[in-house]
Amino acid sequence: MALALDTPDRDTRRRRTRRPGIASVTLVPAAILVLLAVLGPVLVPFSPIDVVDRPDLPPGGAHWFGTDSAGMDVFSRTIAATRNNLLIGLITTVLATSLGILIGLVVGMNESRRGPVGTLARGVSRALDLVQAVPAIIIGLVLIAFFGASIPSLTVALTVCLLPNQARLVRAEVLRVRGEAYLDAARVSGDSELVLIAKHVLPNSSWPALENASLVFGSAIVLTAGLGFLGVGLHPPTPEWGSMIAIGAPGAASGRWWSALFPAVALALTVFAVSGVGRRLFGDD
Amino acid sequence: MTTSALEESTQATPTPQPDALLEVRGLTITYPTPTGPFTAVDGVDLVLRPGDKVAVVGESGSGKTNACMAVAGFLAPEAQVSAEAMAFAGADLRARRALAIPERITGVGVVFQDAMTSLDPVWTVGQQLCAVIRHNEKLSRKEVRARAADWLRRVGLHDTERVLAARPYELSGGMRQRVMIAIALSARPRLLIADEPTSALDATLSRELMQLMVELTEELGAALLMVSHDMALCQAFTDRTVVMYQGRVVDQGPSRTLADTATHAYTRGLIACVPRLENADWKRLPTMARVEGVPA
Amino acid sequence: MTHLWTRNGWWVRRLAVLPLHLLIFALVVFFLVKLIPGDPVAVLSGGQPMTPEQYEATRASLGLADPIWVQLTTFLGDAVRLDFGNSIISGIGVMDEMSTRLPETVELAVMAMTISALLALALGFLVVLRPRNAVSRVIASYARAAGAVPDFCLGVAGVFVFYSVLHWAPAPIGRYATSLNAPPRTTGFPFLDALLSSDTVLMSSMIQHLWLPIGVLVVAYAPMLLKLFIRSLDQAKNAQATRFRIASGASRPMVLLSVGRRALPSTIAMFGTIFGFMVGGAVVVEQLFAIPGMGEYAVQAVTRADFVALRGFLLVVGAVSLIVFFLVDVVTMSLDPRRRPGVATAGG
Amino acid sequence: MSATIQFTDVRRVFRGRGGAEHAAVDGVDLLVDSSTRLGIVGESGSGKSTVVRMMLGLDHPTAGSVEFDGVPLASMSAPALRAFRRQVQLVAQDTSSSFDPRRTLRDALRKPCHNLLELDTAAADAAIDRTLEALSLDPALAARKPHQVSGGQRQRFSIARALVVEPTVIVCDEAVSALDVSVQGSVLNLLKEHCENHDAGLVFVSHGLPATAFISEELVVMYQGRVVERGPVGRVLFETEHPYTQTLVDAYRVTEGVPS
Repeated sequence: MALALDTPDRDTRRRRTRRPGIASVTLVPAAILVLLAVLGPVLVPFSPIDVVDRPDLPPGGAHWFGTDSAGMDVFSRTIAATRNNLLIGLITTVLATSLGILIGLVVGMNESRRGPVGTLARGVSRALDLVQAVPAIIIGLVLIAFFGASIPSLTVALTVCLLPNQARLVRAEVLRVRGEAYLDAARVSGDSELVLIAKHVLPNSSWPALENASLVFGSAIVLTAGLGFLGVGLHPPTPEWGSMIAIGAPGAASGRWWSALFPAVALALTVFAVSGVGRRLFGDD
Repeated sequence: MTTSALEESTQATPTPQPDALLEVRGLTITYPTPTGPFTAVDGVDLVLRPGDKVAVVGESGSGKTNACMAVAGFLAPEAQVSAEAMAFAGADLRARRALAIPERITGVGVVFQDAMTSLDPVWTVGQQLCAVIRHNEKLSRKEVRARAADWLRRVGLHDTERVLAARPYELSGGMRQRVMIAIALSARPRLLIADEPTSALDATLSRELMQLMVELTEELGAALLMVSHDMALCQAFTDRTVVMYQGRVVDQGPSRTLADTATHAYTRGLIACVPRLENADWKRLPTMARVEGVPA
Repeated sequence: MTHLWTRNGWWVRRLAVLPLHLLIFALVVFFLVKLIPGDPVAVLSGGQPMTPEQYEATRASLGLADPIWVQLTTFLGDAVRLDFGNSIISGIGVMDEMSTRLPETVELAVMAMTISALLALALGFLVVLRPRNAVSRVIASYARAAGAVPDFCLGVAGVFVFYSVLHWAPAPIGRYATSLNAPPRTTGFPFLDALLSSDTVLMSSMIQHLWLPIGVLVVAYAPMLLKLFIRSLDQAKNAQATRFRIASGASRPMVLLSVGRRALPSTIAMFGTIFGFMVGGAVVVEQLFAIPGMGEYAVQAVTRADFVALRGFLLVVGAVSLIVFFLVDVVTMSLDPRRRPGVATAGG
Repeated sequence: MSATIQFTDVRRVFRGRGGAEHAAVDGVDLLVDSSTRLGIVGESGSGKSTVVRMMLGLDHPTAGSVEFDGVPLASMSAPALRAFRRQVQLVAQDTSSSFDPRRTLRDALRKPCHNLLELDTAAADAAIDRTLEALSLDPALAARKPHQVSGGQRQRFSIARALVVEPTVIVCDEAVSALDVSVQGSVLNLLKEHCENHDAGLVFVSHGLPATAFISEELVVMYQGRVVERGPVGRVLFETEHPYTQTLVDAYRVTEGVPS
């Protein structure tokens, strides 16, 4: 457009300003979570992986959250599971986001090239679309069948599930940034293509993936729990929210709500807390 | 006097004007910002009679677009508008409902700068044009179609079947702009607000389209309120020019003689600064005393 | 003729790549499943000791003795004839299982998605047109929290509240009371079959059994749609094109229709993704409500290392997803022709 | 120092997504050096921007050649390209996107100093401050991000980025089109003054005829990818040969109120 509108770019200015008071409050739950993940196993009153009492005891003085159908302490298990679930979520988010940015960057910069590099880039781009055609939980199931259920294998499986979307987000942004005038200006100022990508394209096109990272984290946690719920996640008695909910589900149907409710609440709170962090870091969404 | 009516001084009276099509008095628009309210428009008066052709000129940030969009009802929701009077064809515009999607002020049409973004990309030209005609006139399907083709011919597009079936992005820039003018006028507005209507176009096309727009509004008996930064264009195609600077009206007068009658230094500077063909051989261009970038 | 092609070429071309995508998908599935560690023969024998002759015979019966490209062509050739082999555990044909399970899952997904889509459409417009309304605010904040409460949490909570406490829902077992017989099979879609056979008892039992799982899916997935639709509507509403529509004098319904049409395509794309999710991913809800569907089959195949069943399952789910993606593409491309291949939208 | 960019029968073809080919530039011969101020006018789509990109080695011809001192830009080695950029600099069109929004203006200005002049940071900053002062810009503004200064100031920074290496040819692509008229004049004066005082060549590409005519000595008129008319400014404006040039000149005559 040749001419800017009368109104100054008020929108961008408003988006940059934050209300510090409200913002820091959203960080508190996340801080508590991290604390629990680190200290949880030390704090819990009972062993989270052993039968400690009679099964199906309702919440009370000895067992704050009751015991599950095997007789394990729900409170200890819920707290102890924080570490496993958060760890998987965190590693998955870091891997999926950094690999997603890398792939998106390489694909986006080379897609319109002629020759084998361009063809390969376009192929990867289509492949990313195809992977998205398969529901994440199915990919998870298959990959777990591959490697067996462990924290590293879960992390790899979830990274494969969640990476394509991150890569696509970055790719779309790279395609936009690639046409920006400041890239030409930097070329004229003597930057080589590599410097250009590292200093200008990367910082300006990775924000959608970073913004989406909290969602990836949430998805990773939910998917871990989902696989646990289906019985293909971490093997019991390893404390993990999804398998705890699965074990508690039949009980909930017959009125013993506690062994499913508490891990479910923990799961939901975690996802909320993380999206709070995402909002704090990356604006209103 | 910081604000001044559009009317010549002999006619400027504070009393309501019964024959006015558009009457705006003391229009003030402020936006809340983190550093306190920002006043975009500060006490602007504007009176238009049927058939008037008026230009509002000014540079970016002068408030000209804000003032005119306030009349059309298209300001951002956070804008705070106040006015002593704001009426179109006798209806008080201040009483309008604030809706998430604003309603049209009956009788006011708008032409924007960029036809590419203004036309709806997912509908064909025919669908957009017919939707307007159908809503404003009771006609049969066939008559609507014929009227649409007729409008296209009036804006100089003779390959009507192809244009009606085309979507905006399939047309050239000039054709799109013509289509936008046709659609804006097809509801027979009594006032056409043109916001930088040709700024994105080349000089030759720009002249042609301004000519077309002026002719068609005259044919409809509509008034034209044009917003522009291009002094030369305003002088050539409007009767009166209002000069805005920092949210206020600083000068106004007949367009053709504004260069001679301008009282405000800013207006005189604005006229002198424009590069012209006849000063192509000058050593230096005249510039405003206020040079941007120099620390105050 | 050329006219016909320029008008319809875009979706014909899109349709033409569908088999290619399916083929690529089939290849990936074949090699992926091949790579899974573990010996199918050992799985089949259940750990019983076997003589080398028995072992070889079993291997040959599974087709594993052939060279890999023979296995591949056999697999692809069978797949084209919709023969996905027999489960190595149960011996039941994968296609037979699929033909009963797929319609059941698809039916569940269609019902849940239809309700979700209608809700998203209505609530989206409500939130965008009446942003200050108290109801709108509640809906908007729920939509913003999309995905925070996973479907299985909602499911467990739903079963506890509506079955165990309130007794509004029957026990979460199956899609109709165990005392009733299955409807006569005409379409394979149970509810539709019950409807066609005018079996009112069966139908009411189905409604009683299905409202909760469908409700869970809707509550879990509708916010994702709604969140995106609200955002797209907001963008479309504030676009210059909307202003020009209003200013040029189009009717109010036309303005809303125009806003909606510009906002829908991205939401429909999301709709496709979630639909694909549900076909494979109603897994969790099916498991919880003991509804025999695709999900249950997948879990069995994985836990029992049944490579034939897994392969067949993946192929079917992939095919359904790819077909849904195709339909979604066609709908979005007809709503917004700029999305059609070969359409250049740059100004100039 | 000789610095000559020679376009020989240059053709640049773009392929649309449907496979249709479109020649944005077709059979253009041009000679650019430090001895003259050359204006290129034409409407949007006439191929001016493609010419600019090829002139700077950002794009290469499909046929014909663009050579700098006899070496084709398309096959230049990295050091030769740096030497070329040292001589030929760009003032870009869109002030709002010609600076990386995440970096300060000083960062952007240091780039040519580091890459092309091989100055260390202190020397670069000194050179930058000198250039900014010559352009009546407060060096303190350089600490800001591009969106924190006005459009006019940004355009001056864009000019400063080009001038800081003291090039022999400055290429301006619609350098004043997005500016308010009150700023346009001063920017044009500044460019003209610099070229006169430093014996630098200028290529001024724009769709605005009056501004181009003011700043240039020679005028090239482009229409649909081809050069339709060229000559000294006065000759092109007042003894017009090509009908397209005539409509262009007439368009300004009418809006300026001068009867044609």
